[in-house]
Amino acid sequence: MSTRLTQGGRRIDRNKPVTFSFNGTRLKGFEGDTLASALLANDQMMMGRSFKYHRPRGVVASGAEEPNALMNMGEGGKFEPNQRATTTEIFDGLAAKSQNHWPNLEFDIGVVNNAFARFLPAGFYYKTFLFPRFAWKHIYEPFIRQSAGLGQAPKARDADTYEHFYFFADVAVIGGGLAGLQAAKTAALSGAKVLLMEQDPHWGGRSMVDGGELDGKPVAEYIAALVAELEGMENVTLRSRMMGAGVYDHGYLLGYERLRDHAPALVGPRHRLWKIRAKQIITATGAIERPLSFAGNDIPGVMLAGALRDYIADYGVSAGDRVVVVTNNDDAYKTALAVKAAGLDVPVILDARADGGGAAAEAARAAGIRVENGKAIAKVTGGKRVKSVKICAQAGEGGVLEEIACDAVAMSGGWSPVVHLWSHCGGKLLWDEEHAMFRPDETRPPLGADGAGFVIPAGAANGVMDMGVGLTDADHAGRRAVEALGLVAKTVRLPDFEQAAEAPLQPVWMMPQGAGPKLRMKAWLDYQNDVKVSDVQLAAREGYESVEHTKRYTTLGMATDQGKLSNINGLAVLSETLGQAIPETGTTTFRPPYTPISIGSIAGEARGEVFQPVRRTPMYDWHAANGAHWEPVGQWRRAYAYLRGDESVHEAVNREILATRESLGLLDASTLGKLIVKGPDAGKFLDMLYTNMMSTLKPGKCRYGLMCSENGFLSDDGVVVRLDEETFLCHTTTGGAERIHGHMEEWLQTEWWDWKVYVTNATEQWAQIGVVGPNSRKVLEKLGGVDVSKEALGFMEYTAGKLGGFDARIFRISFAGELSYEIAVPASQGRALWDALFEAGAEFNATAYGTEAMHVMRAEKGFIMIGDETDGTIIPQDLGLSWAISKKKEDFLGKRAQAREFMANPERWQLVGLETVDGSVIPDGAYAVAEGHNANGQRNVEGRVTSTYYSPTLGKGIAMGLIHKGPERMGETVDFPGTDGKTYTAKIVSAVFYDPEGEKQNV
Amino acid sequence: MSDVRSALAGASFEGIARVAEAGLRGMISFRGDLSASKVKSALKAVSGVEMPGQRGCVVNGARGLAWMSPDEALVMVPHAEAEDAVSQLNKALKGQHFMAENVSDARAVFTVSGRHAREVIAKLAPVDMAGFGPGEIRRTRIAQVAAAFWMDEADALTVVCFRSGAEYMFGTLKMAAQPGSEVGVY
Amino acid sequence: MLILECPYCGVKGEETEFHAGGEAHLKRFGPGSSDADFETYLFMRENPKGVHLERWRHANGCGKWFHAARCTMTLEVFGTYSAQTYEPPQEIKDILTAKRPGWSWRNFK
Amino acid sequence: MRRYSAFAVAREAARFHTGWERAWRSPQPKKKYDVIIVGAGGHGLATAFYLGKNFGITNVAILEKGWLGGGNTGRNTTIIRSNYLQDPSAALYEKARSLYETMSQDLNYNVMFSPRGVIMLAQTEHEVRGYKRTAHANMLQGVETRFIGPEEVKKLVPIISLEGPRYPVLGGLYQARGGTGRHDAVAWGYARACSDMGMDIIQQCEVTGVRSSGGKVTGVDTTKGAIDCDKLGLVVAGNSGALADMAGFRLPMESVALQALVSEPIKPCMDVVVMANTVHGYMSQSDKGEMVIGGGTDGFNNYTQRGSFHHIEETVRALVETFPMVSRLKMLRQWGGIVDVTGDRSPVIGKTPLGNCFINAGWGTGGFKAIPGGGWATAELIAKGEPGPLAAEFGMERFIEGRFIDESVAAGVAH
Repeated sequence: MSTRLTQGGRRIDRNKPVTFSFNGTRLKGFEGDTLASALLANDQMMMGRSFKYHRPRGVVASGAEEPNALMNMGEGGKFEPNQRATTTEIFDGLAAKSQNHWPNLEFDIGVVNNAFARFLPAGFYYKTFLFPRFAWKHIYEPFIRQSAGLGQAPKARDADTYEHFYFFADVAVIGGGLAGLQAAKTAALSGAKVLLMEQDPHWGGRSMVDGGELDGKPVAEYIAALVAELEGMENVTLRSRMMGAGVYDHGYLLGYERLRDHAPALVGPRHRLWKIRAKQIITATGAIERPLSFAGNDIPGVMLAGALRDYIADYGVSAGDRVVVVTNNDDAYKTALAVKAAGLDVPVILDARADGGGAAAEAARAAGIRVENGKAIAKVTGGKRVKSVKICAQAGEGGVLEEIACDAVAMSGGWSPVVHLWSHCGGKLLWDEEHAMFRPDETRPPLGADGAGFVIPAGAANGVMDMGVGLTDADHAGRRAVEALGLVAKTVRLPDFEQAAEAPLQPVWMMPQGAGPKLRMKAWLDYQNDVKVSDVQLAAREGYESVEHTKRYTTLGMATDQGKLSNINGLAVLSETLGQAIPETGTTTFRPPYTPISIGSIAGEARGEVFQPVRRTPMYDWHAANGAHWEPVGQWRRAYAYLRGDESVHEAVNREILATRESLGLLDASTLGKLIVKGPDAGKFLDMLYTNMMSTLKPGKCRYGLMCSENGFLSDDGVVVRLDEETFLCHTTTGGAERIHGHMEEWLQTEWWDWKVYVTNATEQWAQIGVVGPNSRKVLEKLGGVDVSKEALGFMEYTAGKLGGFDARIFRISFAGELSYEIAVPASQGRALWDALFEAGAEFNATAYGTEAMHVMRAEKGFIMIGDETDGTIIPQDLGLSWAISKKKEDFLGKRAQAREFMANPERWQLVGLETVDGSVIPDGAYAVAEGHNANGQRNVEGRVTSTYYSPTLGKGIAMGLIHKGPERMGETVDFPGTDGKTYTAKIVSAVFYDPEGEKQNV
Repeated sequence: MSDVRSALAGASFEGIARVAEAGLRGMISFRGDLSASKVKSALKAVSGVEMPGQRGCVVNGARGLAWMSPDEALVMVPHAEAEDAVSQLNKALKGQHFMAENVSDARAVFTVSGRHAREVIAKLAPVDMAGFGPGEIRRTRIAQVAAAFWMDEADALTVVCFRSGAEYMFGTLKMAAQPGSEVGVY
Repeated sequence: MLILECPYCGVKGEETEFHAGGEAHLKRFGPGSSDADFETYLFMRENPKGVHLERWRHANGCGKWFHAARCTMTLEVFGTYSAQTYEPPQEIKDILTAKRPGWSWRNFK
Repeated sequence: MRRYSAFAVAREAARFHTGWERAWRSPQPKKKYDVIIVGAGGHGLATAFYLGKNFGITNVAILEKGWLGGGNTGRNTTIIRSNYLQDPSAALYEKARSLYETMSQDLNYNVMFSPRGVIMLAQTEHEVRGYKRTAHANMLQGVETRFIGPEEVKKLVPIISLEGPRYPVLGGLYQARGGTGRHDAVAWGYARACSDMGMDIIQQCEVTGVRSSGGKVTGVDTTKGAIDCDKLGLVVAGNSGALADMAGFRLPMESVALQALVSEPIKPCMDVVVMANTVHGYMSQSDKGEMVIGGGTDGFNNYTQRGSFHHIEETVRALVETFPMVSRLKMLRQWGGIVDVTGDRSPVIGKTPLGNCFINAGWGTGGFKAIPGGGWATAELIAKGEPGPLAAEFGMERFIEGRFIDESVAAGVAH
C-alpha cells in the first residue's frame, strides 16, 4: 500500500494538518502536500480512469507531466475540471473528485470498452459506424462523446478574477532549478535585468531531491544561498508558482502565475498572466523521465522512478512497500536506494542493459539489493493495483523467468530534455544518439526581431543531465545572454563538483525487445488517450507514416499532457516500425502552452462591465433613468427607444415619432462623428474625399456629402459645414467617426503629404442634440440668445452663439423632414442643455426619441441610411444619388472604380420605395423573386428590401428597396416571399413617403 | 455656464492604488510645425512652459505642453481658459498653416496614485513602467482604448482618454487596482 | 507578436499599438487609367515569402503612418521608415542587401 | 481496396490487426501525367477524386511538399455550413455541405460528418437584419436555414449567456444541417479513394518550378525531379502566391496567419456550433470533448504558421463573455495556419494567364467546409477547361470587372 512514512518530506509541515476531501471522503494531509502526495499518503493509488478504455489509473509522475491524476475540483463558481493532482497544493476544504467514470471510480460501466479493446484499435472509428448514414449523428456519435471527454463541464459563472501584467526584462529565465538559478545569477551579476520564474512553489528543482555536493556541501545549501543572493539583487525579479507558458515571436513570453490556487480564501485575482518581453530567454526547464513500454505499464502502482523518489523525499510518502525498479539507465538506481533508505523493500532492480549499470549498481548491490542485468518486465499483473511483475530477458520475446510479488514498480526509460519552450517559436532540435534524446540545436534557435537567436537552453533542458556540468552550462547560457545584449559577461566562480560516473544509457523502446502482439497491445505509450505500442505500429502499417499522421490517427500525444511522457517513445516505436532512424521521422510541433492555462487568465480583466468599452454620451445617465432600451452601435450605446410604463418597444417608437412630427422631439445625436478639417488645401482635399464638390461651399453653409472607398462603394455620408474660409466640419455616421478620421489621415500622410491640411477628431468635444418638429424653433426662441428665425438661419445654414447661455453651434439641418435644428455644445454642457430643452419644451410635450424613431422618420422621407441601404456593395448611383456626384471633378476617391464594367452596368438594381398592397410590413431582408431558376438551381431574384418599417405617420408599412430597373417600373408590383411562408406583394413607388415637397422642413 | 460636468463627477476608488477622476482640464490639440520659433513662442505664451522635445511632457499645475507627434502638441490650460487660449493661438499664428482645437470636453482625466500606481498601469498598458518617469508622455492603449499618461511625480500618474470611455477606463483601472492584487516588482 | 519602432515618435511598441496597413508603395491609378493598372493598384499583391515592404499606422500612439521592411518567413524587422516616400531609403536597402543578399521586391533590389 | 466495416475490424481483431493494408500507396512519380494537382490538402485531393469519379481522368498525380492533409485541412476548426448570403457562395458551399452528408459512405471512410447545427448569433439590430436577409436569401437558394429567437438559442445552447452587459443575444441564424467533420479523415478518406483509382499521391515532393512554353504549362520541377503534364491545377492554400510566382503571374491575394485553440476535454456540454461574429469568436465541442475555438486573422503577411497572441486573447474574451463557463476551462493547445485572403474575401476557382493551368485558392478562413464543393468545381474546370456553373462567378476576372462576391455584407464573416 502507499502510505505516509514516519520521517522525511522536506516540503511538508507535519505540524500543520490540512483536511480535504476526495470523492466525498474526508482525508488528511499536511501543508506542503500536493493533492497527489496527500492521496498517496491515504493509500488512494487509483486516481482516475483513462479516456478510451476507462482503465483504472494511478498517478505516474510528480509534476506537470502527469497524464492520469486529473480531478474535478471545487464547487459552483469555483468548480474546475481536469486539475492535475500533482501540481495542486492542498488547502483546508479542498474538494476533489476523480473523473471519467460512472457511477463511481471503483466501479465504472465505461470500462466495458476495455473488454472490447481488441476491437477498438487506433482509428477504428474511421472504419466503422458507416451505416446506416443517420446513425452516426444520432447513435454512434452521442455514445462516443459521452464516453470521451474527461472532467465535468463547469456550470456557474466564474467567481474569480484574473489579470494581466506587462513586464520587460533583459533576460527571462524559465525554470528555477539549479541551472535556472545559476544562469540568472550570471546574467544578473553582469548587469542584466533578470526575471526568473519557477512553476513550482519551491526553488531548486530536481537537485533538491537528487542531492549531491557542491563545494563539498549539500547542494540544498548551495541553492538556498543562491536564492538568497538573487533575492537581494535589485535587478532580479523572482517569481515562484509562475510557469513559462509560451514563447512567441520577438521575445514575447507568457508567464502564468497562480496566485490563489493554493489559497482560494485570500482576496485578489486568481491567476495573473504575465506578458513579458525579454531580449533573451533562457530555458532552464529541466527534463522529464520517460516510461518504459512493457505490458501492464499502466496499472496503478507503476510509476516513474524519479517521481517515486520525489514522493519519498518531498512528501515522506511511499508508493508501495515492495518496489521493483526497472530501468535502462543509472538514474533509477537512486530510487532504489531511496526506497531502501526509507526502510522499504526493493525485491529487484531489473536493468535492461546487458552490461548493467556502473557505480550506481555497485551502490545498490552494496545496499543489499538484487540487481539483474539484461532483464525486463514481461508483464505487470494486477487490476486496480500492481500485484506482481513477471520477469523476462530484455533480448527475448517475453518468456517468463520469474514472477515477483510487489505493489509498486518504478520505471525509467531515460530522460528527455523539456524542449517545449525552446521549440514554441521555431527552435530546432537535434537527435543525441548517445543519450537517446532530442535536445536543442543551438545553431538553429528561434529568431527574434533582429534576426538573431533569442532563446538559450541551459542545464538538463539542454541535454546536460549531470548536475555539475549543468551548472557550467547554465553559467555559459547566462554569459551568452548578456553578451547578446552587448554587455560584458562577468566571470562567476562556479562551485567545485565531482562529475558522477554513469554507465551509458541503452535505448529501450519496447520491453522486451521481441514482444509479440499480445504484449504490445498492453504496452501503453500515451496513458491518458490510451495509445499503445500496437496502435502506433498499426498506423505505420496502414501508411500513416508521417509522425503527424500517426499522432492524429492514434491520438498519441494529443491528451491534456500533450505527450510529455509519450512523444519520444511513440516516435521511437514509429521509427522502428518504419525501419528508419528517429531523426528521419522527426518530431511533431510543440505548441504553447507548456501545460494548460486557464482561459480566465487569457481573458484577463475583460469580462462583465469591462468586457469591451461601452462609449457613453454626456446624456447617458438621463437615458438610463428614462427607460432607455439600448442598442449597441459600434462601441457606443444608444437609446433605441424610451419605454414608458408597460409600453412595448414598438409602441414607444410610434409614440416618439408622432410626438416629434406633431410637436417636438429631442434626439441625442452626440455620437455623430465631427471631424475638423483645416488648411489652405482643405477644400481641395474634401473634393477628393467626397463625391460632391465641397470647395465651393460658402462659409456658414451646410452640404450633404457622400464618401466612397477607392473601390467605388459608398462608405459614409453626412453634412459638411464650412465654418470659415479654411475650416470645414465634416459630420460622419456614428460608426464612421474613427474610421473616416483614419481614412483622412491615411490619404494625407501617405498620398498627398504635401497638401496643407490638418484634421482633428472633435467628435467627443461636442454634445449634439437634434431639436426636431414644428415647435423646434419656438423652444429655441424660448432659450433665446440666438436668432433662429427663417430669415436669420435658413435651411442648410449654420450659426454660433450663446443659446440660453450655452456655447452653441446651431445647424439647421433635417434628417426627419421636419423643421429642425442640431445644437452642439461642449460635452461638459451637454446634459445641462438637454435638461434645459426639456424644461423649455415641456409646454410642447418635448419627447426624447431614440435611434429607431430616427430610422423610421428618415425612411418616411426616403433618406438613405449607411448600413441599411448600403452594405459595402452599393455605389451611390444605385441609390439615386447621382445628383450628389460631381460631374465637374476630374477625380475623387471611387471615381475610377465606378467606371468599371460591372459598376457602370445599367442592369444594377436601383433604389425605390415599396408599399405593400395590403399595408402590411415587408419582412426585414426579403428578396423580390423573378421567374425561373439559375444554373445552380437557385430561384432568380430581381431585388431586395433594404429598409422596412411600420410608419405610424402614414399608418401602414413602408419600405425602400433595390429593384432591377426599379425607377422605370413605378406602379408595378413585385413579390417578396417571406420566411414566414407568406408572400408580400408590393408596389414600386417613390421612396419619399412623407412631405415630398419639403414643406415641413423649409418653414 | 455654471453647470459643466466631467464624465464621472470626480468618482474615486481605493485599492492597491487610488484611482480618481480628475475633473475637467483645459486641453487644446495643436497641429503645426513644432520647430517653428513662432509656434514655439505662441505655445509658450498660452501654456507658460517651453515646448518639450520628442515624447516630452512639461506640466506645471493646470498648464503644460506635451509632445504628441512631430506635428502635434497637447496644450494644457485651466478648463475655463481653453477657448481664450485657442483664440490667442489663432491670433498669434494668423497666416500660418496650423490648427488649434479645443478638445477639453472630449477627454476624461484620471489620476492613479500610491506605491503601486505603476503596477496598475502595467497591468493594462503594454509599456515598460519600470523605466518610466516624469517628463515623458506615453501614448498607447490602456486595455482596449487609446490613452496617454504621464507621471507627475513618483507614484502619481495622470491618465487621459476619450470622455466617452471614462466609465470603461475607470472600470479597468479599478479592476487593476483591486485589493490583494499587488505584484510587488517595482 | 511583433515589436515595431515608430520612426516618428520613436516608441518601440508591441503590435497592439499598431495597425497593419498592407502592401507599401502602391501607385495610385485614378480616372483614365487602364483596367489592368487599376486592378493591379487595388488588388494584385506581392505577397512574398521573405522580404516585404508594408505599411503600418501607430494607431494607439502618435497616429502616424510609416513603412516597415520585414521578413514574412522569420518576422525579422529590418527597419522602419517614413511614409512620405515612394521607395525605401538607401539605408534600408543596405540593410536588406546585407541581411538578404540578392533580395528584390517589385522593382526594388 | 479492402472495404472498411465493423465486420472487417472484428475480423482483423482476431489476428491482432496485422492484416490491414495501406490506406494509400506511396509511389515514385512517373514521367508524365494527364493532370498534376499541386497540393494534397482537402481541396487538392477532392479535385483529384472528382476528376476520376466525374470525368474518368485517373492518370493524375497529386504532389505534396509535406504530408498530405498537413496544411489548413489539418489545422482548421472543422465547421461545415452553407448559410452564405450571395448566390454563388451559397451554391458552392451548399454543394459542399450536401456532399459531406454522404461522404463517409462515398469514400468508405468515416469522416464523422456531424450535422449538429450551426448558429450564428445576432447581437446587434444590424446583425438581426443581416441574418434575416440571409435567411430570406437561403430560402430562395435552397439552403435550409432559419432565423431563431433568443429563447430557441438558449434551448439549443444551454451554456450561452443571453444577457451579456455588452451585447445581448437577439437571436441567430440557424442551419440545422450544418455542423462539423473530422478534418484529417476528410483528407485521408479522399487520399485512400484517389490512390484506389490509381492516382499517385506523392508526399515530400515540393514543386520548385513551373515549366511552360507558348503560354502553356508543360510540367513542373520538383524535389523528386521534373514531371510533365497536360494540365496543371494549383491547389495550395497558404502557398498560392509562391506557386503563382513560379508560374509567372500575380494573384489578388495575401497570406496571413489564422489561429485556433482547444480547451482540455470535458464531458458533452454543447451540441451545436456557435459563431459570434460581433465579438469575433466561435466555438464547438469536438467528439473528444475539447472546446474548439477560433477567431479572426492577423493583419499582416506571415508565413510562419504562428499568429500573434493578442488575437487569441480577443477570441477568448469574446467566448468568456458569450459562454461564461469557459472561463474555468484551460487552454490546452493553440496553433496557427496560413490562409490566402483575396480582395473580396471570397475564393478563386478559375483560369490563369497560362491556358492549361488552373487555380483553386483564396479560401481565407472558409476552406474546410468547401472541400468537396471546391474539389467538384475545380475538377470540372480542369476537365472541361472552362468553369461550370458552380465556379462561374469565382474567376479572377471579377476583380477587373468590379463584380465582387462580398460575404461580409450580411454582418457575417467567413469561417
